[in-house]
Amino acid sequence: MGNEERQMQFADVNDDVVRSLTETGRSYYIALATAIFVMLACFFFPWFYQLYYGIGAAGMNHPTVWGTYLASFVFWIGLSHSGTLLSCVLHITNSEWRKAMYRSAEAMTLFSLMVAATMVMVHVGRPWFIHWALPYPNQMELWPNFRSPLMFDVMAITTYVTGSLIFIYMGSIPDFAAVRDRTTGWRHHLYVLLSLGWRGTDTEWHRLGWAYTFLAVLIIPLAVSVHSIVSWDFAMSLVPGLHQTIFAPYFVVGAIYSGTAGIVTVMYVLRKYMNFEHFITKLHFDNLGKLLLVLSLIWTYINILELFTGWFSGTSTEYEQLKYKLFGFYAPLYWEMILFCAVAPLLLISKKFRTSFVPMLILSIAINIGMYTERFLIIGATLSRQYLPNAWRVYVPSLVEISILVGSLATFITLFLLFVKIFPSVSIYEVKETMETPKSKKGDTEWQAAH
Amino acid sequence: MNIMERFISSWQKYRKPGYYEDFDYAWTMSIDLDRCTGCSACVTACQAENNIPIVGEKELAKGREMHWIRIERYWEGEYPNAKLKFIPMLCQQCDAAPCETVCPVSATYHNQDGLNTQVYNRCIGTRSCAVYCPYEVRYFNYNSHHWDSPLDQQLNPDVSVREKGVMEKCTFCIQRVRQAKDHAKDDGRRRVQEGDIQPACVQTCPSEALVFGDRKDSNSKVAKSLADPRAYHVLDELNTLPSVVYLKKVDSDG
Amino acid sequence: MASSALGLFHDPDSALKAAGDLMHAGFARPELLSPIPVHGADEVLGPKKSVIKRFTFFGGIFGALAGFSLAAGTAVLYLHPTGGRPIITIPPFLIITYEMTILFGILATVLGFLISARLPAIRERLYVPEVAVDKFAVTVVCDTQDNFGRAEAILCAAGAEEVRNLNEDGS
Amino acid sequence: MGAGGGFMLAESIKHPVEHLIPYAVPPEEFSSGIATWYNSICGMCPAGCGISVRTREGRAKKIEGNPSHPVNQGRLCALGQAGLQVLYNPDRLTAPMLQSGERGSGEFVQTTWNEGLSEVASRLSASTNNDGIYFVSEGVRGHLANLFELFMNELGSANLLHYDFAHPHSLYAANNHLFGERQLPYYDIRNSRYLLSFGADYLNDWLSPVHHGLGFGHSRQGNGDARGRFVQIEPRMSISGASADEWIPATPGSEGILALGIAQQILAGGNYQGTDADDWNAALATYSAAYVEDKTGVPADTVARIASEFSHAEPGLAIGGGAAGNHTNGVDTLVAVNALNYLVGNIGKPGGVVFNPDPVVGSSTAGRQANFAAMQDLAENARQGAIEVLIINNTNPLFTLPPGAGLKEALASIPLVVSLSSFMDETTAMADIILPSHTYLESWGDDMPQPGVGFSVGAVSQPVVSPLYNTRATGDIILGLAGKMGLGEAMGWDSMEDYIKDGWRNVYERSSPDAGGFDSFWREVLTSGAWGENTRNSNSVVIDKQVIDNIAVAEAEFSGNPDEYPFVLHPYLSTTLYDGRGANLPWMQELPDPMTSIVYGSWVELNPQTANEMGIQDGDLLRITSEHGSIEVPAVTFPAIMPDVVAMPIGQGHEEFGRYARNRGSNPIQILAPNMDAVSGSLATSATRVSLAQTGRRAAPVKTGGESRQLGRNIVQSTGADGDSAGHSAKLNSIPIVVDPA
Repeated sequence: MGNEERQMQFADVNDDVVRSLTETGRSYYIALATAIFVMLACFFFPWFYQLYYGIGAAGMNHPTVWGTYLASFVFWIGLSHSGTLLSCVLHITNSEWRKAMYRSAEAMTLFSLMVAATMVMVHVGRPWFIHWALPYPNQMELWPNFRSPLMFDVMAITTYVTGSLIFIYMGSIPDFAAVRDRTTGWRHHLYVLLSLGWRGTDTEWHRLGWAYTFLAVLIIPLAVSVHSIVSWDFAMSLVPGLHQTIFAPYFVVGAIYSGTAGIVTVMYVLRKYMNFEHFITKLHFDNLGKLLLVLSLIWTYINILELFTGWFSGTSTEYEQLKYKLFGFYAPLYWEMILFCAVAPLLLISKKFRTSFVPMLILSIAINIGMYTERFLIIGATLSRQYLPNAWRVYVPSLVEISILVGSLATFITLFLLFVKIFPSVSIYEVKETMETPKSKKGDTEWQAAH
Repeated sequence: MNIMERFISSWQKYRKPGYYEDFDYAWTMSIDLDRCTGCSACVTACQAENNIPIVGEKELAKGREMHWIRIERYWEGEYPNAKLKFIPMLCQQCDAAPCETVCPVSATYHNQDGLNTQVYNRCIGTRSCAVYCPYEVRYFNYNSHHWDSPLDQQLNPDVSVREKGVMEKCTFCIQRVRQAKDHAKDDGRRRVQEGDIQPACVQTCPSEALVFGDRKDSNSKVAKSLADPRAYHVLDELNTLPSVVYLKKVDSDG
Repeated sequence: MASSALGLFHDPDSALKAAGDLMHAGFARPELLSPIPVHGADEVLGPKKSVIKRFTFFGGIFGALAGFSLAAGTAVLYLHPTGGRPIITIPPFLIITYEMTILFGILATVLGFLISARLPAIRERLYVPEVAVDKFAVTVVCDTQDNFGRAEAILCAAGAEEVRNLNEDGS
Repeated sequence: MGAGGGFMLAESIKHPVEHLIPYAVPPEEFSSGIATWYNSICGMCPAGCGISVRTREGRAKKIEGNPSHPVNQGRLCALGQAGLQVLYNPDRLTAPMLQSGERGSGEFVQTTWNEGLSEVASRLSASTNNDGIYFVSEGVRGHLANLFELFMNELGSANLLHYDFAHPHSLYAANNHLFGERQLPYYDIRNSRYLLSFGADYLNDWLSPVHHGLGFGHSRQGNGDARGRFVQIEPRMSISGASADEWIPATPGSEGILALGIAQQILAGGNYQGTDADDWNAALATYSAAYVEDKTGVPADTVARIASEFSHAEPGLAIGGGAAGNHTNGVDTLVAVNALNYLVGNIGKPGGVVFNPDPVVGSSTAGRQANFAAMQDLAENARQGAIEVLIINNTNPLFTLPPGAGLKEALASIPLVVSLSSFMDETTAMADIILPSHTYLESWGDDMPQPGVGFSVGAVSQPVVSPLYNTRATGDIILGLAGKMGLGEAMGWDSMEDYIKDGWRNVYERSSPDAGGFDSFWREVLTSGAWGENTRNSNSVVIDKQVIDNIAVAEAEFSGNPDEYPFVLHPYLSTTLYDGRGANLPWMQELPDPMTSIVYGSWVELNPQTANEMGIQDGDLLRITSEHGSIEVPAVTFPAIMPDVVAMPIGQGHEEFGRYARNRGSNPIQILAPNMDAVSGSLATSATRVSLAQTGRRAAPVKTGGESRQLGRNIVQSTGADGDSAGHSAKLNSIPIVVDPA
């Protein structure tokens, strides 16, 4: 075995992964520097200005008091799904093709959650008091209001971040051990700590297997609950167009949809720039493509449902909402969303499309643009058409908001760039599992007959 | 008293919905749309009493209005039969207030007078309450406002000036309610009586369209107007149980 | 002096065979070190029972109780009536409970894993870097020299590429 | 004690710990943290409402109506509330100033009161002919008016003018003509059951809006089942029109004809049994329903219906003013309107027209009221160099007079212009010497509300805070001048306070002196803020024949021919800024106009149909051109305005007047033709035709309101007069269904 040219050996996996960690080209540093610069210039600088001036720096008004910040929050939370969630599902259904990609997918979850958290900070009027939303003992006779959907958010997201972090870490302990032996200097010390002295004994493997599966089982309902709760931030209000029972599934599907698209994007980038061609193959794109297709259909269905309820309700409030969405001020955005998220994905029917990388990349990006638009419309378009016509007012994002949106993307990229240099971004041992295990030279196992 | 007693007593008091019926007072405002002339005196009165900032043209152009009570106008019909109807819109002090439940930090909650209070110091500015309020009467401080000196000498010392990032709204002039209750205590009276309290808008209303009082006091004006066949709540279908009752406009021509 | 014999194998099957033979020969339970989970280890080395599921279960239970009492208890103690809702409002508090259940479930699982897998390792243990790459190792404790001899023989017989005599300190 | 005590002892809503005390108590005695209320008089408009000012630690915090004042009975309008921002306005003049550069250059140097007064005094004494001394004041009443009279007499000049843009000259003239009354009667809206208003925006700016508001509310819902009905006749719906039950657009200038048409119907219907019925019939013969319909555009049957409703109402009341009175036939119109009152016999009756007694305090200023003609003469004399000194007190003719009057140019030929204003308004900017006066909240004064409420009312205004700046009360400035000029023996009071006190001794005598003596009486007056005799007279009148015979309404004349200038310009007093004096108050600038919800800036209203035909969108910047100039204003479509009328609020378009007012919006007065009412000589503000042109630019005015239709959401609910619910029901959980989404 292993005499053909392109048959991978176990050792090659270690080599590739370690190389991806240690060998760093100039292009990487350029990319990192750019990302950090954009992050500072487009995210932190405008944010500090906003802290000084007040939320007025954004374009929000009365009664459209929510804007792109919250849209971004929902978007990033959404993107975080189907990193860990998908990984978990595929783990317990133990599908082979997951194993090469799940690590970076989970990383995506983690980082988009972090960015989402910062979006909350940007969103609130007095971020310096944000800790009041946490149940910590205090002398003020004050305490968070656990009836509030926003508190559900706080709890859910805290849990979700913890869960994802633990999940991704647990999965990488053996890999830390593997790279521990191959690295020197600060990296070595870091990995010694992270690998907890992992040796790969049969007991350790056994326990890890159990624990990992339990975590997967716990995290699936968690992930679903997280985005349902995010949807309740809106659905529990009385606002026509938000006050809808469909919202929880709507958001969850949307989240997994944009998350999967996000994974496609990341896969492409990893494959191209980290030379993981052997691990991330047409197969992955094909499967992700099928998944995307299904999700897009469900998403479209729910959108049609929403329009139907709006029309069928017959109440002025819902009806105006519907009219506004389709033909009002924000209509171009709406149709753009439909094009990107409902029409374009139909291309995925063709296998040729699914297995060609660049088109998949373009589509995945388009889908996420569309999904951001969706979140923006859910907030902007709905809040500007509420119960009292006298208080109707259009909302247009300000420069600060747009800049912060771009900056948040840069923040995400920065975190990811740092990740790929510290975490083994492909799971060494699980890739090995997918490979053919070495056979005995004698090829006989008569010892079993011995007893 | 020890923590357990506290626990039990407050649980017994608040375990059932509708506990607010047992509060000492139930402040209510009735607005007679047949009397209202849209003269807007109430708006300015409120602005003077409650230190409502001067927002400025630029901010107003962005749609950042700041009037705790506003006159909404609705046209009906076309020339020559066009009609214009006014309705003063202010915080309805709902008993089942959607804005209260959503606040993660309890910055807005129901106090013992059945008033929907807004604790400025506690507010972290999520603005969710403004979204949840179907009457759109919650106003957000998008930035810190300032008064050209010496205009600031007019500021009412009984009302705090709000900083940026804080939500604010009509309080039924809670400072006047407090004062009236204090005076009632001073006089050895047990309850505040009809006429002791008039919020700024009610006090100034030239056509006496606005009436304020305690609906628990059965012979108060508001209790009577609640019984009036013309009485109705705006957006009644949302079942927010407002404490502001409107009396229908009499439209003799249908 | 407690020393161990460690045999490096090229493939899991031979390694398992060696481990089985060692147990037959009356050695203490050998350890199998591998770069990937080896299937069938249980049949050879005897089934393993894991306590993790208990950790997860009781962690979840605790989380549920903690979650509900956090929401309900504090709601009554810090009295902020909102929206005319009862002070203990079941549906929203169930959501808090749900999240806390999962949170504590996860944390307990991790705890269970660390304890049952005896991680993190405080002192040095037998280890050879090759097992992180592509070798499968079988280690067995052998107190005397001739024991080591027997172990070595068995290992070689099973097809070990190399047998080392290691002390607990790894030398 | 006598009727004098009537209001002074009126119960007050203020709580004991909030002292209601006169300013006699020195401020040191105030305990901090406890509010102190002073009763005084509102100086924001000529209505003369009583106010209670809440002060804390010597600062004025809030103005509320004075509950014991018969005019506003504790209520107050928005403008009155904003009086605080006059007091604390950042743009107030803080000290006497001398013009240092060119006149109008706005360059001033501060000076002392002593110098300022001496300068003016010397120039006054130096004047060669006494009639060369002109004194133009805002409309003042009470002792301040007396003081002016006295002062001008001493100077030997007859040229004392009270100039207010909104002063209803035509209404005075009409009453004088028909009833022989030199002052306005009291229109008892409160007790009327049917108010027929010809263009009078009585809830907004006409005479005494707050008092009318009280009356309106009571008439609507205060009488149990009997609900007063309100009909408004005007080309553009005003606030009062919006509150009315029926709004009837009538061709501008034809309101009088309509009134006579109604009168004719009343007679024809045999609803008038006066001895002089025949005279009336003869006089009104021409005003047949058909004729009226042709002239006014109001359907004949509507005229008939209103006539019968009005004559059968118990009692009905007709009022006229505003635009209706501001045409070239204004007096005719108002005479016609008053005739209606006469014909339904409500003169001197409750719910009708009640004649006011002569003022108790101060003399009537009716003769001194400067109409447009008088101001034109002033300008003319100035051009001929007949004016040596012009003293202007707190009025702003350069803003409120159309350029046609030529006052601005004329000022150039006046050697000395002195302004006593508190603000740098357009007129003050042209002054050589500025002697800034206190605001009304810092000065002593007294007032007889005009028109009263049917009986004698006197009110005293007292300082509620100590002066903020180095300014002086107008009265004290005059006394100061008198002192400098050695008019001591005639005007020997050392302060306005003394003068007023002196004057009020007569009132004290009149109100059957009681044991306390004058001082206690004075204290009581100061405490309650108002004094009055609540006895209404019920005199009726007999109108002599030839007045009846000559009753007729001439055709209104307009400047500009209809082909070139197709629209009639309908300027109206802004709800928030009155005649422009509110423009420097941020509260007023931010108060949305109730009809359009526009804040900051001005706009022109036109009928949606017209806009459609001309392809005009909301917010398009239009050029409005009349024969006398043109201005650029954003368009606002307004559903309730006649298609050939465009309306524009007065008040914006200041060039001076502080940071809040300057260079904001535009001033319709600038393009008004100098037309006058033939009889009263007052400016016919509604007698200008204009043309509209697109500028191609957009300048959407800032609005606080969004969609202005209910879309079947059932927010403002209404019910039929009989009480049964009209339209949607308001049952719980009844979700309003879209009737017609379009």
